[in-house]
Amino acid sequence: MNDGDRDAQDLIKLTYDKLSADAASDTVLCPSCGAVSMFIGTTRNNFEGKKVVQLEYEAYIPMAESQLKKIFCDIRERWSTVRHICVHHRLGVVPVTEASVIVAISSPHRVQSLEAVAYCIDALKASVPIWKKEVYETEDSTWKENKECLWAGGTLK
Amino acid sequence: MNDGDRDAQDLIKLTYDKLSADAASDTVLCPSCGAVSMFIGTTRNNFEGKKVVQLEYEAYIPMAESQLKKIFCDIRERWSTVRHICVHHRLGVVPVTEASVIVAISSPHRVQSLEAVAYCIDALKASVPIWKKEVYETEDSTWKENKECLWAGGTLK
Amino acid sequence: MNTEVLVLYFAKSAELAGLKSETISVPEELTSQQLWQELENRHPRLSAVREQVVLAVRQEYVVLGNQRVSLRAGDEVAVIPPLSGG
Amino acid sequence: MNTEVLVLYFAKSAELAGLKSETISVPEELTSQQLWQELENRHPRLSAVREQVVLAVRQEYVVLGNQRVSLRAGDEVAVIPPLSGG
Repeated sequence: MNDGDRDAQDLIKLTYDKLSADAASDTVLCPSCGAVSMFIGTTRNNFEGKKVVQLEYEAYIPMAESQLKKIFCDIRERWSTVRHICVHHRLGVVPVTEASVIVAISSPHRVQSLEAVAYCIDALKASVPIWKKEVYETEDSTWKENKECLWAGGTLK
Repeated sequence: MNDGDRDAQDLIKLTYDKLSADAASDTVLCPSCGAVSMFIGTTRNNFEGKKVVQLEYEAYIPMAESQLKKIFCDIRERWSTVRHICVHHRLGVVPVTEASVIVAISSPHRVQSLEAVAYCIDALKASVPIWKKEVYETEDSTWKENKECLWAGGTLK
Repeated sequence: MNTEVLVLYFAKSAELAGLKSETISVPEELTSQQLWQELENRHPRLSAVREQVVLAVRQEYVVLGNQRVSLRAGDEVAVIPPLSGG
Repeated sequence: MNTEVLVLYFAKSAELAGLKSETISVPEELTSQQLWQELENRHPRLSAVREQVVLAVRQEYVVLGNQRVSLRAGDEVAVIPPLSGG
């Protein structure tokens, strides 16, 4: 009953361009799937009382792509009905309220794609070599650390 | 730190027009939120071996809106940091692979909006007066029943 | 005493009743089961969904049973087959 | 025997080292801790992140410690401060 379905797609894009929810959801649509779940990470305007004006992202691009592929393999092992998986991550300057990351996953029924999206963004934050610097109104800046990253905060946990 | 933030918005649209993930996500963006979680329900091309050519939705529109507002209240009680909540539901004919419903919710951190989106679509299926008829290639059709609906399947559960 | 209410039929119930809405005269005070019976008497084919239907009275769900329903002129009553939105 | 590898610095480590990449000569066989020490010797300011860094060798993570690392000419080594993507 998968007439017209493509093979399962792993869609990864690291880009300096503005991200689009429609573009991400379109890439994972498939005729045999009833569900697309998505997560969009956006730039917040504050951190611990400091006003954030923008974020700057950089990536170790080839390794980021290979780490994302590993995460996609894990997802397909855990949720075998997941169909297409898309991660778009923006690099360079990201102004406040714009998207830095979009995860979109399709599945025939919604539970699998909802769970897989939550897993995917957790795993991305823990293991994909991408970094962000928060730039404050006061013109200072900080390299952020994801709490999900095992070697953040001083000791391997 | 919510400079520029609007008050919490409840955004409901029942429409015969095509839905857009970008339109839904844009309505819930806010400068103090780092997360937008979304669910997109799309029309599947098959049901129990029958080829589906389209779905047709109808709604008890004013009551659907009031039931959605009740769900939004429940969400705000359970996840107090949830910021904006948007439900767009399409009515009339929805071709295969097009979206019938989009739920988009923003929150400062992702766990709350991810959980709230899953809750919202479950609650919508259980309690919002909207119906869909599946139209098959064989030209017959069936009114569907959500398993989440308490009075589906013959006895109140 | 009777009063006139607007009845809305949706989905399968509209197909069975053969119409989407009608204004009917019903007792002002009755149970939800009796209100359903009024509708089924007018449209016997509705019996097909009797076991899997609820009503909405003034846009609030009411299951079929001994619950008392008070109706006033112009009230909206809806027949709600199993939901399938989303 | 020594070999030439390409070292990439990211995020805070690039700021501390003052460069984003360089080709250096290091022993072909050493521990990940010794490999880090080679980098710290070249850029003493890197000591600031010693407690919260891992390396990637040929795009695979290696924590600092007694793990043996075998390097060949042209291999890519990256300094990976705590991640903050997403």
